[in-house]
Amino acid sequence: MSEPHAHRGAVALVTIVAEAIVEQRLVRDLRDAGAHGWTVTTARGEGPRNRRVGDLEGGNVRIETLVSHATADAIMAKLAADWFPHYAVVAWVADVEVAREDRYL
Amino acid sequence: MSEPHAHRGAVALVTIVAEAIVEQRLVRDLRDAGAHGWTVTTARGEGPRNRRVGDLEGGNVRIETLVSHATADAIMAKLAADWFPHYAVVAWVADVEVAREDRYL
Amino acid sequence: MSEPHAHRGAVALVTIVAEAIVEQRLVRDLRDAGAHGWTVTTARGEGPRNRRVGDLEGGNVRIETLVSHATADAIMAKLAADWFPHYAVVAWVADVEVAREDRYL
Amino acid sequence: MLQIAHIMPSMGATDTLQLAIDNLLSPPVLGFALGLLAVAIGGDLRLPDAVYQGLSMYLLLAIGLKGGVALRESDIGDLVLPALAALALGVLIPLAAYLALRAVTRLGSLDRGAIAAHYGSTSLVTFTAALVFLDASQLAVEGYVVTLLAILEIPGIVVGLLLAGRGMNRGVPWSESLREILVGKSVLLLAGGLLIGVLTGPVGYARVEPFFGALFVGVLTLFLVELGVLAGRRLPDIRGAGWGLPAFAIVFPILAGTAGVIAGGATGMGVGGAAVFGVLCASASYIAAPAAVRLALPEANPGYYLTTALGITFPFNLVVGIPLYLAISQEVVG
Amino acid sequence: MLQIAHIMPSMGATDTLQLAIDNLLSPPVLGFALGLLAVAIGGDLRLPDAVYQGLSMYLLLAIGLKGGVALRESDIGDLVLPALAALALGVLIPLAAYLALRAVTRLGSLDRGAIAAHYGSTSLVTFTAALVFLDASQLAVEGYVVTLLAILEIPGIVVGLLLAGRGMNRGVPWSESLREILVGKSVLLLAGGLLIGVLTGPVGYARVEPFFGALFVGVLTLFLVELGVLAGRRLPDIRGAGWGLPAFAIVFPILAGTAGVIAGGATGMGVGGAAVFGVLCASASYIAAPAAVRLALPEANPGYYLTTALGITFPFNLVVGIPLYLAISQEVVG
Amino acid sequence: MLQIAHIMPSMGATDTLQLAIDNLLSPPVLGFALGLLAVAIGGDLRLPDAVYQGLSMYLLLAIGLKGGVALRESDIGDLVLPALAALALGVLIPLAAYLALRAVTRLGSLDRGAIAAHYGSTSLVTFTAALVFLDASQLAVEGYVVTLLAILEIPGIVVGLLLAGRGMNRGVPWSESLREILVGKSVLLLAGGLLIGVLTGPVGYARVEPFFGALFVGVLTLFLVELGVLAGRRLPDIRGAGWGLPAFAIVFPILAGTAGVIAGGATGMGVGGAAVFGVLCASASYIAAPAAVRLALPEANPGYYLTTALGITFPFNLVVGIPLYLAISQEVVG
Ligand SMILES: Nc1ncnc2c1ncn2[C@@H]1O[C@H](COP(=O)(O)O)[C@@H](O)[C@H]1O
Ligand SMILES: Nc1ncnc2c1ncn2[C@@H]1O[C@H](COP(=O)(O)O)[C@@H](O)[C@H]1O
Ligand SMILES: Nc1ncnc2c1ncn2[C@@H]1O[C@H](COP(=O)(O)O)[C@@H](O)[C@H]1O
Ligand code: NA
Ligand code: NA
Ligand code: NA
Repeated sequence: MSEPHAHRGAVALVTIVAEAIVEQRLVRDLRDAGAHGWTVTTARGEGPRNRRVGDLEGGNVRIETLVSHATADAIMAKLAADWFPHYAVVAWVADVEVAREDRYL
Repeated sequence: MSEPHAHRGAVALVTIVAEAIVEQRLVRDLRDAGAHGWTVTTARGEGPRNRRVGDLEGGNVRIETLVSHATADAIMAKLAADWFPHYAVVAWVADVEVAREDRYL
Repeated sequence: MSEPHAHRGAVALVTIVAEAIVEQRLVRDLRDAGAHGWTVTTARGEGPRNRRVGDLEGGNVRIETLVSHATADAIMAKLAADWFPHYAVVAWVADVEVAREDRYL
Repeated sequence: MLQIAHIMPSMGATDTLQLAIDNLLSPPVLGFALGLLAVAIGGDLRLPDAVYQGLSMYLLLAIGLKGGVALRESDIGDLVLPALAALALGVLIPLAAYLALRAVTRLGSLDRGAIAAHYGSTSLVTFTAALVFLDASQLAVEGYVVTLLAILEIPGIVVGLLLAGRGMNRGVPWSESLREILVGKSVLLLAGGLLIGVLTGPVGYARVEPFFGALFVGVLTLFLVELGVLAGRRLPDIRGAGWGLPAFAIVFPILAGTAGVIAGGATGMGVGGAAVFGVLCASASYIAAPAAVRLALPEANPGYYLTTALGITFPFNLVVGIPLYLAISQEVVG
Repeated sequence: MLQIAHIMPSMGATDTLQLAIDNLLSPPVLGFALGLLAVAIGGDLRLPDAVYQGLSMYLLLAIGLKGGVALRESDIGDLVLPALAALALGVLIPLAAYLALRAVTRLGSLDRGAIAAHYGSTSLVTFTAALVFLDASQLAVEGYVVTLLAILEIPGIVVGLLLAGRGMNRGVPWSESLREILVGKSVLLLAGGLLIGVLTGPVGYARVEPFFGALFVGVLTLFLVELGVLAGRRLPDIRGAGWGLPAFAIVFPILAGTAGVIAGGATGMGVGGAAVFGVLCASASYIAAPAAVRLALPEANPGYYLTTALGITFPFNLVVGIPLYLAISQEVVG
Repeated sequence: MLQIAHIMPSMGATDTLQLAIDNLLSPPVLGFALGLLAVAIGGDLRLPDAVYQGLSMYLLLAIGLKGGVALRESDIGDLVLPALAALALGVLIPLAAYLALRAVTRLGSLDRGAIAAHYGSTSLVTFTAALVFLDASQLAVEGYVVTLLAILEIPGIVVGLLLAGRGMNRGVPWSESLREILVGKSVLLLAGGLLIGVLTGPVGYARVEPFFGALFVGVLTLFLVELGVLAGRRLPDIRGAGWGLPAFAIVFPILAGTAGVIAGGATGMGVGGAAVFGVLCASASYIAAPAAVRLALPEANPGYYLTTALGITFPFNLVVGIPLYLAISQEVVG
């Protein structure tokens, strides 16, 4: 996420899939990184690592947050530093258009 | 959503997150705006406003609909006019590629 | 999905919505096509066709998989060949940015 | 042990304080307290959403069934006057609430109407807690009280919405919102249960009693843990609201409850029935009403009506109100 | 009250009309009606999906357990002939359905085979409703009937898929679809329950009876509310289908049911058992079969097979069929 | 039938082998086997996630309630010594496990500490299965055993985390992880249930017993089907682990269980109570501990601790361990 982005909309949608047990912590980190809101859906899945205890803890959560690109970069950096090494976490960023962009910046 | 879009795919994915209680009405508006189909998942979340009664009504719904960009604009316009002022609603639009584009136009 | 894409990120997010009953088979096809992981959420919805037995079988599943664009094309081709003709399946592809792209290629 | 369970309370039946303590130590009330506690220490005891929905559907259908069977047993003649009284109070209570709120709060007519709709309607769980309480106290309750619950559920909401008047959401006519409530889960299950109960009668009911009857108090306990969590989350909002709203949320139920007890006695109900009638009038809806208000009055602030109805009035009635209305009933009616 | 519950029906036991009315007014059937009503007035009574799935798993395991215990008690010798009859009818009924459909409808072999698979298999809920009905009528039922249910569930589906013949989905061999059904929830829970019941016997069962036994009728009632909603949603599709399909959905079960009753009597079953055998033959599957057909015959139109099986035949059997097959059984066997 | 259910086992009560067979053929154990079987043949018997969560909340609250009522009945004086013994073993067992693992495996301190945390804590379901087993064998069990369960749940986890030492996740202090466990569902419901039980007593409990008491074994059976599936999925991981880990997962519980039985007897518990104490010590947690370890020691490999605790030790205790610890208790204590 470090390299600059050309011609992109002002708002980024960051989607994070992680084992359900860490939801509270993850949301805390999102707030700290500057997210003003998020949407959570429960999910399940498989991945190359498959080291989570999800089976016993209710699978995964899928968290979406609309944020500025700067915040998106901060979130991805935080994930890379503290989350990817330890937890079953997958994340991606997409450019989206929203109404009332200011709500998310 | 008013400004024109350059070089974009023919199909837009509109995602709407709203308090569950309004699902039926929202779907009705989507149909009226020209959507031929939609996918609903139950979700929960937090936002700056947090005025919904979701706690008691089963949280949020997350509605996705693949539509033409024209329909997407119509949907966002409808949301801006009738929904954003009153309800806990968040919406975004993304460009996506689909097979059988005609199904959604 | 056949025509070439200009300036796009290395990773594609393929989202498939299908009647829940075929989840196992669909996941098998994804794996065969080269996907290393996927995230599944349960969903419901309506579409122009509406021929599924979802009502009795637990509605739809919404499957997301981060893959290379080549794999995305393979998946969409497989869907077009074996799935669209018979089952209630809808799919779309979006360009996304991820950390650790290599995990998905 | 079971013997004791059925004798002891009846002994204390005259001693209302004893009953109040029994009530305080009953599993449902303690379950509610556990939910509050969990929120207080930052824990999470929420049921999965699907389970919560399923349990509330069970409670609505079960109470409807039980009521229907009882209704079939009871003489319709006895029901006429209480039913009329219920209708009258269904209109008067929200009116009174609306005016009272003007006196004690700075809220606009929109929010006052929204709150009035809640107090005009009733709370199923408070009602059932009262039945459990009276059951333990071995006081007879007229079979048709559930019918009164059904009668009281809707009119109060309508009046509240009308009072809120000009505040309506232009998008959708509020009659549409009303329709959505009338065909909503809570009304359908309660009315449907009543109908099924009337039609199947005691013979048919006996076959589902182990599920809809015997489990009821236990399920209610589990449900109240969840409500405790929801109520606990609402409490912080009270601070912002000043003293007027909390005061209203405690004083108004007492007045409405007393009115209900008197009306119950005046229309020929016994001590138990009049007390339950009082509970119906004192309780504030937090299922049907919030949904209706949210749909018809989106501009009204849930922070006000949910906090008062669920955060203050519900626990107050659960712990203090129910025994209080019985005590009043024993004075007035007994 | 309970006394009455157990005496009254037995009194009417000879009078089948009385039984039919009792059945019509039984909580499960009324629950189904409530679901239909809800759809009719545009309401929504669907259970959360997770709860629906959980309840159907409960019903399958519970009926399996009960059947297993009964099977253990019953003499295997008595089971042989009925079991063979079940196998035979499991092949003949779908064949007959396939041919009948050619006569009365314009459907292609693909859709005819799909429908045949449903009528060749059986409906767990119809079966259990019949048990509840006979239980109320105090008629003895052989312990091994659940075994017949298990035997009848699969062969009919296989025959139907074979009849649909060339229509197969090229992608996946239909044997694969069959495997998916055999290891699917419904077969595993029913067969697993049977096995557990046989192994644990009455002593072990007594400890889970309060859950798997006593609650059964109540849970079934809740489940039927949901099925009423699903059936109600299917009804509109009938119009399109012309008169042939609805006629088939009502006449064929009567014929298949009569065949079942006769076969039951001929193989030594009593009045009650033969009636249940008739119900098994008359009922159309809407859990195992739709799944199998959807997987193996995706080109077949669910609008046809679901509407007939769930929208018409299920309610018909629930209300008219069950008492009818008993009446026939009392004529033929009694 | 019910008579037999209550007499027969008591007859075999002295004959432990007979009891072991009864246990093997009890619905809960057979339900677990069904889950394993389903996985073996590639089927799927998983409950919907929401139902699974709801059932585990029910089990925790129910066992807490029952324990609280019993605790209220029992003399606190008798509890002191066993409670101290529980605390001591809560520290010693994980230490012993940690050292034993160094002897028989090549695992690093991180994974050894993680596994030790599981064996230091206890398994609610194993505990309840033991109660069901002893209940069938008509052996008295001290009312306060659930209190010992609560006491044993946490310390072992803490010791395990400390032993894992330097392996901590730098991101979050592990005290934070501990807090998250202490206010987590399992501790809150178990402790909350105990409190409610103590406060409401037998009178209040009698009113929720049909739900929290009578249904317990049945719900446990359903729950064990699910655990069978989860355990079955873990079994393949064993191969990779070499012989050391499986050996540990079977031998260690026997040693810890024996220690528990002796400690129970030494602190004045009866045959039944000492056996349950043994089960508590022998069982490995797979709800509280995995969550805590996952949060505090993300680098530890769940493939090790889940497979041993849930895949091997749990079924071993369920089938062999429980009767074994009773036999030992009859030797040592009786
Ligand atoms: N390529 C992928 N596409 C979509 N979701 C994935 C992918 N890989 C992993 N996931 C999700 O991330 C979770 C954790 O993955 P892992 O860390 O590999 O166990 C999985 O359970 C999936 O839900
Ligand atoms: N920035 C955001 N990103 C993603 N979802 C959001 C965001 N803000 C709000 N939401 C969702 O929209 C719902 C309503 O938000 P609000 O109207 O602020 O209460 C929340 O419950 C979230 O599910
Ligand atoms: N335009 C659309 N946008 C989003 N989801 C759709 C759309 N059309 C269909 N779907 C989803 O795909 C499923 C199958 O559609 P159909 O094959 O038309 O019945 C529906 O239940 C919806 O969940
Ligand atoms: Na009221
Ligand atoms: Na049949
Ligand atoms: Na232990």
